[in-house]
Order: sequence, then C-alpha cells, then structure tokens
Amino acid sequence: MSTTSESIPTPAAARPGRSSAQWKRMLRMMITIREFEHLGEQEFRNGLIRGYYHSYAGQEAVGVGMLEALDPSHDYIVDHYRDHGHCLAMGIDAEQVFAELFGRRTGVSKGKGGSMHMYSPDKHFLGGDGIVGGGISVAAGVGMALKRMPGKGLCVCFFGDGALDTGTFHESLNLASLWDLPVVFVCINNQYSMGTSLQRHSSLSQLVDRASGYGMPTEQIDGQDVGAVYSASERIFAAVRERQRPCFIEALTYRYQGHGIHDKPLNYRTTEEEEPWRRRDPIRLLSEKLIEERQMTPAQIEKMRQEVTAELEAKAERARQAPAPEARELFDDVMI
Amino acid sequence: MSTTSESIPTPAAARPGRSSAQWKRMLRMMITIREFEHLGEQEFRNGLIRGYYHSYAGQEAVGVGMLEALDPSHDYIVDHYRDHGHCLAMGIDAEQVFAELFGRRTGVSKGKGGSMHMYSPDKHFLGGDGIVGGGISVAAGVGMALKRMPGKGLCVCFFGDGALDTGTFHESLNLASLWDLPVVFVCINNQYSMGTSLQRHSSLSQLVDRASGYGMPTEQIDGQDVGAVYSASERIFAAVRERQRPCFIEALTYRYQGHGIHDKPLNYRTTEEEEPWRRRDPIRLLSEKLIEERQMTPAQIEKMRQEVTAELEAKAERARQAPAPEARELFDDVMI
Amino acid sequence: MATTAPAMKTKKMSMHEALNQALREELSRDEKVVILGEEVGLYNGVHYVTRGLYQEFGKDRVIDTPISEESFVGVGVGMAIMGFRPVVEMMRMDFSLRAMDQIYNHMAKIHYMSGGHLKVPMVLRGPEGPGPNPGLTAQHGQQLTALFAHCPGLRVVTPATQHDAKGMLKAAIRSDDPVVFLEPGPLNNKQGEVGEGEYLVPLDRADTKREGGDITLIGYGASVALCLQAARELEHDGLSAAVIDMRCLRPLDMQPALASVAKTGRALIVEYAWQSYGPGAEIVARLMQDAFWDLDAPVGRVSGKETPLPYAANLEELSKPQLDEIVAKAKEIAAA
Amino acid sequence: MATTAPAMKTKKMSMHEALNQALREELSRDEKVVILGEEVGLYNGVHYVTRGLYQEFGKDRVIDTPISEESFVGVGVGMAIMGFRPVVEMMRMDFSLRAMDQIYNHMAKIHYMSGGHLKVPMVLRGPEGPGPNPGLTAQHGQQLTALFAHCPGLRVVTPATQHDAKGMLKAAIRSDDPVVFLEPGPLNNKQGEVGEGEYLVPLDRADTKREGGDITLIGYGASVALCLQAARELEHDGLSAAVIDMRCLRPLDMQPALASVAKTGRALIVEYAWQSYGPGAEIVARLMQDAFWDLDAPVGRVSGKETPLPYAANLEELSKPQLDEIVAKAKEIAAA
Ligand SMILES: Cc1ncc(C[n+]2csc(CCOP(=O)(O)OP(=O)(O)O)c2C)c(N)n1
Ligand SMILES: Cc1ncc(C[n+]2csc(CCOP(=O)(O)OP(=O)(O)O)c2C)c(N)n1
Ligand SMILES: [Mg+2]
Ligand SMILES: [Mg+2]
Repeated sequence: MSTTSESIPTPAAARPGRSSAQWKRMLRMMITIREFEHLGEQEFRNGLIRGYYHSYAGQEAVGVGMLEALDPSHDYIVDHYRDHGHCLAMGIDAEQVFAELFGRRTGVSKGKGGSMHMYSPDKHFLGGDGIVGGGISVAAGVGMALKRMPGKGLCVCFFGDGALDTGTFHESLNLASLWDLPVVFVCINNQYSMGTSLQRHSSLSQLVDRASGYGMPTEQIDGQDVGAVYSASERIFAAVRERQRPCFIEALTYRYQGHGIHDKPLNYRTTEEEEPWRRRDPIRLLSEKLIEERQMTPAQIEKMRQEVTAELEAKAERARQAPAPEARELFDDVMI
Repeated sequence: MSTTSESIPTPAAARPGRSSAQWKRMLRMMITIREFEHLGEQEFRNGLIRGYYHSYAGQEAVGVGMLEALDPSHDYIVDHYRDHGHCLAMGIDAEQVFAELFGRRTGVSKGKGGSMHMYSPDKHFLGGDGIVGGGISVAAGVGMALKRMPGKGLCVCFFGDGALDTGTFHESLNLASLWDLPVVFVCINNQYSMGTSLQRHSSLSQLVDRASGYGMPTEQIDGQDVGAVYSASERIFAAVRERQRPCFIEALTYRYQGHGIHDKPLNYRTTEEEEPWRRRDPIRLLSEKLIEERQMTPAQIEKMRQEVTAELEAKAERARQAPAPEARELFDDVMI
Repeated sequence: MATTAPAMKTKKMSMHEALNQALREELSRDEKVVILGEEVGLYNGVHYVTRGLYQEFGKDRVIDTPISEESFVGVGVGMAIMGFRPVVEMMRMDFSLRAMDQIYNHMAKIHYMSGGHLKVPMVLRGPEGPGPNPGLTAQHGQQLTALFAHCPGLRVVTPATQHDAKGMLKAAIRSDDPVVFLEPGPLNNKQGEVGEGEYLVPLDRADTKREGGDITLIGYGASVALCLQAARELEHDGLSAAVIDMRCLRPLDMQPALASVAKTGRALIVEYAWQSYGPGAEIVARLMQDAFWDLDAPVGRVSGKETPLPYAANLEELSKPQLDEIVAKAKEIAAA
Repeated sequence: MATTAPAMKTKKMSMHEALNQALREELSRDEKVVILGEEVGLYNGVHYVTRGLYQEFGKDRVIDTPISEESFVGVGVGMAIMGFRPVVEMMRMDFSLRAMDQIYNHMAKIHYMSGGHLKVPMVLRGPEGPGPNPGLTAQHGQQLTALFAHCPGLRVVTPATQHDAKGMLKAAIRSDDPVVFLEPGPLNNKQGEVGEGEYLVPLDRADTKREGGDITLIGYGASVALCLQAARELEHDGLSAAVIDMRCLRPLDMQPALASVAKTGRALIVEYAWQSYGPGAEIVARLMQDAFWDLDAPVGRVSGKETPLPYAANLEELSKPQLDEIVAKAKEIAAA
C-alpha cells in the first residue's frame, strides 16, 4: 500500500524537447478539432445529425497534448461522450467520424453508435460512452489486460468533473491502485457538470483532492496550454509505465459551447466568467507562441486553418454521400 | 466548500465527566450484547435461527459508547447487517430481537426481516441492511429530513471497512458535505471485509484517508475503549449538531467470530494476530478500569454477567414460545 | 374517479406542462413534498418537467443533485421513511440502472422487511423510451418498464395522455407506496387536453380508450397513441378495434382488457419495449389465464425490435413498432 | 451436442463441484481465462465454486475483488474487449443490481454500438434464488432471471443438472458473446452425475427431461427438479407428464416445448421467480403465439409468491412454488 503523498517523478525515459514539426502537428490537430465541431454543429442545425452533440471546442489542448505523448502501438484510450476531438487526435479519419454522426454505414461504428459511441480498436480507441463515469471501470479492465500483455502499454481514461460524483470513479481508482494498473485517469475539469457548476456539485473545489484517497499520485495541469499538457503527459506516462502504477490528472479547462447543442450556457453563467478562458484559448496560446518564436507566421497559421477547413468540408461531403445502413443491418451485431 | 484539513472542535455543549451509573450501564450493555450473541450462535447451531448470523462480539465498545452519547428523542441510526448489538444498545427489547431471529411474529420486524433486517422506528432504529453500503445514502436522506425538522437531531450511520469499497459510500459523503447534513458516518474497521484483510481490499491502510476527499472532518478512534468512544462521540455529536455538517469516524476494532457463523477465520488469519485484540477486549478493559477505580468488584461484575444471562435466557425462552407468523401474513405489508 | 370527467374544464398543453402542473400543485399542497434530481432546479429540468419550480419553491424543496443516481435515490428512501414525500427524477430512466439496488432492495422492500413498521412514500419518475427527440441511441432511449414492473413492493404506472399524466402523478405523490412513474419519452412534448385544477387519476385502473367489436388493441404509455392510430386505419378496412390503455402495470389491472376480449375474441399488444420478457408477455399470459375460452385466435404482439437502439435514422425508425406492422398484424389476427 | 451422451463416463458430484471442474478445465486450456469476484481466491469461494483455483492458478488468474460490483463487472468488460475471457462471479446474483449499468449498457451493448468492431466474451455468473441454505431473506435470495433475459445482446442460460452445469459453463466461457450464467442456488450443494473430461453443452437448446402424453411441465433452473417430482406424483394419478428444461432463456429455444405441447395440448410453467413479468410469462406468450391451436386448456403458471423473500421458516417455505400446488394445478389443467 502506498501513501497519498506520492508525487510523480521524472523518469529517465522522459523525452526532452520537441521539434517544430511536432508543434505544428499539434496546432493543426487543435484547429482540426475546432473546425470539425463547428461544421458538426452546423450539420446538427441542418438536421443531418440527430440526438446529442457535445462539442469539444475550448478543450482541445487537453486531448491533443496528452494523446501526442502516447505510444500508439501499445497504449489505448477509453473516452466519455464528448469524444469527437479524441477520435481525431487518435488518428481516426474525420470522414469516418462525420459518417458516424450522419448515421452512415461507413461511420466508425457503422452508423449504429452515433456521437457518443465511436469505437475504433484499430486506432486503439475503445469507445466513447454515454453514461457518465461508465468507462472508468472499463479502463481499469483495459489496464488489467495491458498488465498481462507485452509492451508496457497504458490506458488513458478521459471523463469530466461530473464523473467524480459517480461511485464507480471511486471504486475504480481503488481497484487500479490496489492492483497496480497502468492507467492514467484524466479528469477534464471544464468547471461544469451540464448546467451545474463545480461549486454546486462537488464538496471540494480542487478535484485532485477528491482523488487523494487512493494512494496514487495526482497532478493538476493547465489544460489550455498544449505544451504544458504534453510535457506533463510525457513525464507522467513514462512514470506510469515504469512503476506500473496508476495516476490521476486534473486538467483545468473550459467548454465554450453549452453542455450539448440545445443548451444555452448563459442561462447559468456569465460572459464575464467566460472571458478570461477565451483569452487563454488553447489555439490562440499556441499560435502566439509559434509566432513569437518565429516558427510560424500569422499568414501561415491562417493558411493552415483554411487547408484544414477545406479538407474537412471535403470529408464531410464524402460522408454525406455515403449510404445509410441497409434495413437488414438492424439485427447485425446484436450477437455474434 | 470546506477544506480537508478541518478538525473536530470541542463545542461548549460537550458534557463533562460521567457518573458511575453511566459506566455501569455501558458495562452491562456490552455484557448483554456479548451474551446475546453467544446465545444466538447457540440457537443457530440448534437450528432455530437460519440463514445468516453476524456476531458483534468484540466490537461492543463501538456501538455502546457511541449510542450512549445520542439524544434519544431526536437522533436516529441507520445500520448495516451486523445489527443485533446496535438494536440492544438502542433500547430494543432483547426478546423482540430474539423473536425476530427465531422467525416469530413478535419479532421486531414481525419475523419478516430476519437477522439483517431489524427495524424499530419507535426506538429510532431505521434498519439493518443486507447490502454492503446500502444504508449509507439512506442515512444521508435521514439527515436531509432531520435538517428540515426541529430538534437538531442527527443520524449515525454504521458500516464496515468493506463498505468503503462501494461507490455509494463516496457518492453519499459528497452529498452530505455538499448539503451540510447532520450525519455521522461511522466506519467500524474490524480489519476484514469477510475473509479479505484491509491490505487486500483497500488501497490505503488508514481509512480516514479514504474519506479525506469530501471536506468533512475525520477522526480515528480506539474502538476497544468504550470510554474513549463515548468521549469522542459526545464531542463529535455536539459539533455536528452545532455546525450542521457531517463527519467521518473510523473506529478501530476486531471481530472475534468469523464473518458469519459458517466462516472459520483461522483459514485466513492467525491466533497471533487475534491475541493482542483479545487482550484489549472491550469488556475486560472497562471491567479492569472499574475494578481499579473501585467502582465495582470482580464479584459484582460476575454477578452482573449472571443476571444478564439469566434475563436473556428468559427472554429467549419467551421468544421461543411466541407464535410464528400466520400463513396469511405472507402477503401483508408488500404494499399498503 | 373518472379519467376525463366530461364536466371538467380542460386546457391544451404538453405532457411536460401537465406534469409540471401536478408537481406545482403538490408542492403547494404539502410541504413534505420535495423534488430531487440532476438539473431539476436552476437549470429548470432537461425535459422541462420541473420548469419554474426552483424559482417558486426554493432550493430546499427543489434540490439539484450531483451525478450520483444510486445515492440520491437512497436519499429519497431516507427522506421517505422519515415522513417526507420525495419525488426523485431520473434525467432519463436509463440512468436508473445505476440505482437498481436502491430501487429493488430498499425502496421496494423496506416496508415488507420492516414488518410494515416503515413506509416509503416516494416517487421515482423520468422519461423512458425513444423520445422526445430522435437519435437518443443505445444508452439513452431504452424502455426498461419490465424491470420495474417485475418487482414486488413497487407500484408501476405510466400515463398515455396529458390528462392522466397530471392526475396520476398527483395520485402517485399522495400514495403511501413507493411508485415508479414512467413518463413516455415520445409524448413529452406532445399536446393534449388536461383538466384544470384538482383531480386524481387512480393508480390501479386500466382505461378503455375506445370501444370496438372485432379486435382489442392493448398498449401502455406511448404505444396507446399507436393503437389509436391503428384503430382509425382499421376502420377503413371495416374492422372495429377497441383500444385499452393498461396504464397501471403493477398491480396490473386486466379488467377492461378482459371485458373487451370477451366481446372481440381477439387481441394484439403493442409496445415500445423489447418483446422477449417485456411487459406485453405478462399481458398475454394473463389473457391466456383468464380469457382463453374467449379467444378465437392467438394474441399477438408488436414490440420494439430486440436490438440496442441504433443511431442511423432509418434503423432507429425500424427499431420501433411500426404502424403498418400493427395494422397488418391486427388484420391477420382478425382473419384467423 | 447431446446433454448426456449415454457412452460418457460419469461421476457423482455436487453442482458446485461440477462448476468448479468446468472452471479448472477452462483455466488450464486457455490462459486468457481469468476469474474475478469477492472471496473467489484465498477464501475459496463462498459457495465453493472456485475452491482450490487460487492455489492452482495463482492470484493473477483468480482475482479477489473488493466490494465494488459495478466496477469489477466493468473491469471484466475492459478485459474482454482486449481479448481476455473473464468469468466474473457475483457472490449472489442479487448483488448484480449494483452492476446493472455495466451489464445493460456495456457488457450487452458494446458489440452492437461499436458496429461489431469489439467483442465482449465474458461470463457473469453466480447463484440466484432461495438457496442453497434457507433464511437468505429479502436482499439475498431473489431470482432476478427476467432482468437479464430481457436484455438484447446477452446470452442468458441456467442449468438444471450438474452435468449441464459443467458443459454449459465451459461453453459459456468459450462463447464470444457476453453470457449471464445463472446458477440455481437451491441446487448448489445437490449431487448428480457429471460427465468426465471434455464436453460442451450448447447454449441455445432447451432439453426434454422426460416424455409424456398428458401435460407438459416446463421449468428452468431449480424448478426443473420440482417438475420432475410433480411428474412422478402425477403418475400415481394416471397422468403422464412431460418435463422440459428451458435451460437457454436468451435466445429462448421453444422447440422442445412446442413439440411436447403438440402432443399433450396442455402445459404448466413452474418457476421460482415472481410471476408477474417473470420468465414464465414469455414462455406462455410464445406458446400462445406458436401453440395456440394445439392447446386444449389455458397454460398455467406456478411461480414464486410475489413478496420479498420473508425470513420466518413457514413463510419462506410458502413463498416458494409448492409441490402440491403444482400437482393440483397440473390436474386441473389436464381435466379442463
Ligand atoms: C449516469 C448518467 N447520469 C446522467 C447523465 C446525463 N448527463 C450527461 S453528461 C452530464 C454532465 C457531465 O458533466 P461532466 O462529467 O463534467 O462532463 P462534461 O460534459 O463537462 O464534459 C449529465 C448529467 C448521464 N449521461 N449518465
Ligand atoms: C453489495 C454486496 N456485495 C457483497 C455482499 C456480501 N458481503 C456481505 S458482508 C461482506 C463483507 C463486508 O465487510 P465489512 O464492510 O468490513 O463489514 P463487517 O462484516 O466486517 O462488519 C460481503 C462481501 C453484500 N452483502 N452486498
Ligand atoms: Mg464538466
Ligand atoms: Mg469489516
């Protein structure tokens, strides 16, 4: 058994520095996600997407920085329902994600899953999940599997601040610590559980403190700064791999849109509250850094954005043209 | 929101000192429970009691010390399945408890509930519960009610160390803290969750640490020393009443018998491990203190034990003679 | 108590408005009534049922909860045994899967286990099935009616009209039994006439929605509207169909269905639930038992397709009971 | 695959020994098989099913879990989607109420939601119903069969003989579908002949246990023995009763029951489950659909009484399906 006072060490294996190509890749991915969500929300309003739409806009640095640090051949992720951004960052083709949202059989879940239920085992993406906290124990199970497999793979599990109120979060952290599992539990603290602010749903304001009862290292990170996320993730992943022990990360961020597409956040929060977060927009922060360091010019960034948008629009169009599932597919894959 | 570093203050209202009568009452109750369980286990072996039998032997000081500090007209308790001792300490007639165990209609639950499902709202005893952790949220609900009622009543909720592994424990502590409920959560840490030692089921060995994520005061108490339990309870209950905030208590103790009557604890623990706990037997500790302080002689204590046993045997006999429920009662109280 | 007293003044409104009226009237009438649930307060309720109540009755009567379904159902149980009348909302009934232990083992059983000493006058309510909006997908649009209806100790009801929704919810809140009140999701936003002011609709009476001589169509919740539609279609084919709204599933009132089948000799059950082991099976079994000698043809069932709810629009539509299926099946049964 | 190949060498053993053999053989055969559950390891299993396996296969294959049912079922799901074959024990199936979200929303649906990309080859198993020992009371002796059988995506099976128990559990472990394997509690300690060595019993075939010309008695799990007893009694009255063991409840194999009813024209379902919305209702509904014209009398049901399981010995006994009830009902149906 371990104590709560552990901190996460920097193991020898942590890779130093990053290349310009890497910064640009991360910028491009963040822009891709932002523009993807923008197009997606439009298509929802056009009626092509139905049901739920949970935008990742504003939170891009968390997923992009963290998944950039993965070992793509051995690591896995288990996600919650706000999953489009993580799909893209895991390398799933945007066309397949659009196709899923449009209910096409070319979708990543063959049109059966929809927005919250994307799956791509090929890309080591083991699902969005519509149940708050529903994936946390599944991630522990993936950790159990990885521990029994070669390659020192780890599992990154994403969930929101609201998920800390579900019992399974606590059960799973206890299991992961007790069993020494290589799982990184990542709470994306965007300050709200649907329309309920942190103050109104959590007994403690620092969510790292709510994960303090399991003898695993915890760390709060700046979820707006993709570089900070990446550095912390590299260090933490290396430690988890080496020690074969779980850890808990709280990434501080903010969602720009409502909880889902029908939600109007100004019903429960103010523009004054939003403003400082928007000033520290993750895309803006990285853009400014790259401009300042003369790695990119504003024009180059704008060109990147336009390229990304054009590419996404083409993919969306191909997804639109793809066929719906055939009626007989209704009963496929209920059982084997 | 509060921080985790709160400690429990001593409010002005805490009553000082205790009378000799009080010590004797607590001793008598601890002996009553010990002898009750002894008789009960015998009756199980005789076939009169069926199903489950979870003995409280060894843990008497926790319930007796704590419930002695209650305000019987306003406070309530919600219990787990190891509930015979708490029933007696709440003033339920042993005859009714025996009758329940014997499946008689004069039982405290009319013979419908059995060992784990004793209920006596008159005595403010709101149930044993067969589901580990099942009563914890119910206790939070009782706290919600008490908060809306006059009298500054509080709810004491008992559960074992194993219950800390259930999600609902964590959910309920968050709710109780968020909503400022007058609930005292008492973990009776008897070192085992059935046959699984603390080390094998809990990621942390100090259970107070596992309750540290909810912004409520926590305290570890010596569950073998009824005086210590009583003093701590008086102080803590007064604070909970005054502040209208929950708190968490870990009472360190040990169960002498197996988990249930069929369990042989020496299959998973040793007499060497048991020995120091038996040396600090709660009845022995208090007896020694009273003898030392010349409040009682050994002969008086032995006499007390004999009286208690005779009384219990008479009650058991009356319970044996009581009628079983009538067949038509099978369908009574399914619905109103 | 008549469902639509002809003399009653009515007003057109949606089902969520009718439910909202019921809650408002009961909150005003009895201060022991409280509402608990996710986003029921400040956010005004995701499906609008609690709209305005937080503003009107304040945060101590309309209580926003964290995402802790198991435990806030338990809080409801705790308040109920203390004499309050909690109305606990599941944002969607799917999430009650998290609370099944509290529902089955506590809410339903405490009255019996306590030998009738405790009552649990609470209501668990929320929308079920594939609606109001399309695209709810597999974890949000299930109709789990049968899970509740199977459990002794619960009353389980589901209204099919706006008028019944109001009168039945008021009756549910006043019931001393625990009630599971299932709101047909597909009807949430649908308009209908609702009686003004005070009236109750009994919780143990099925309702004949339409008389007919050739076949009896039997539905509950959202499928009653399908039955009525089918009955109109069948008229064109010269078939006169009765429509029975089962409305009260536990205890199940078979009287109107039996009376109708005595005339028609033929029956078809229509339901959104999955067929195998769904509520329709029990209705068939009861017709087998009590109407066998009246039947001129086997009773049929048209149910939801036995798959998780798929996302793609065409598959989702196919997964629901189809009007043409119902009509075709009714004709087949009538011709047999 | 025949259930009892006449040529097979058999040995007399209890059902828990048969299950234990199945587990041992599968653990030896396939290193992807792991066992998870409370007290399954060091403690040797509360109902002896996992006896000796921890010693033989070690703590990485036979894994003791804390009391975290929701989450260790989720761990099973996570391991299964990674290619392991977890066998997750519920100490009693009652406790699976804590895990219903994982069972319904994850274990059962991931295959479908992922468009078939992921498989969930896991087994959830444990004892259900009022046994092996008496006095289990309301929260420990429920038969919740119907809750599982209603859920698309699951296979749900329950053996009635020691021989089937072994062969079906082995088949369940090798199935690529998620399987809920319900062990009849009342049979756990009962002896019977079990085939030696390797054999599988299919998961989609009901079984004719006895041929008969006058009435078809239909049971599943523990009630099959009651049917056989009743059939012997009925012989004295000159009635020849067939007995069908439904065994595979999802998908439900009606073929043997239909074949028998085609001969007898009369049927009676016997079950321990609560009648309303219980498994028997679906069997009746399927007979209505596919055997209506063969039936000479309404199909009857003798079920568990619709109350929480009471404690008192006489009431507990009355709450179960009674032999004389079955015989009387069978005679009534045969005479109708
Ligand atoms: C068990 C369960 N309860 C309720 C919901 C409805 N719901 C969906 S998301 C959500 C809020 C979750 O907030 P958070 O975990 O902070 O994630 P975020 O949306 O902020 O990313 C709620 C209440 C659900 N999906 N599952
Ligand atoms: C939800 C649930 N899971 C499992 C069980 C079986 N069970 C009963 S008591 C117990 C151990 C509990 O230990 P602890 O909470 O420490 O209480 P103690 O018995 O030591 O007083 C277990 C596993 C149960 N009753 N409920
Ligand atoms: Mg959030
Ligand atoms: Mg313990």
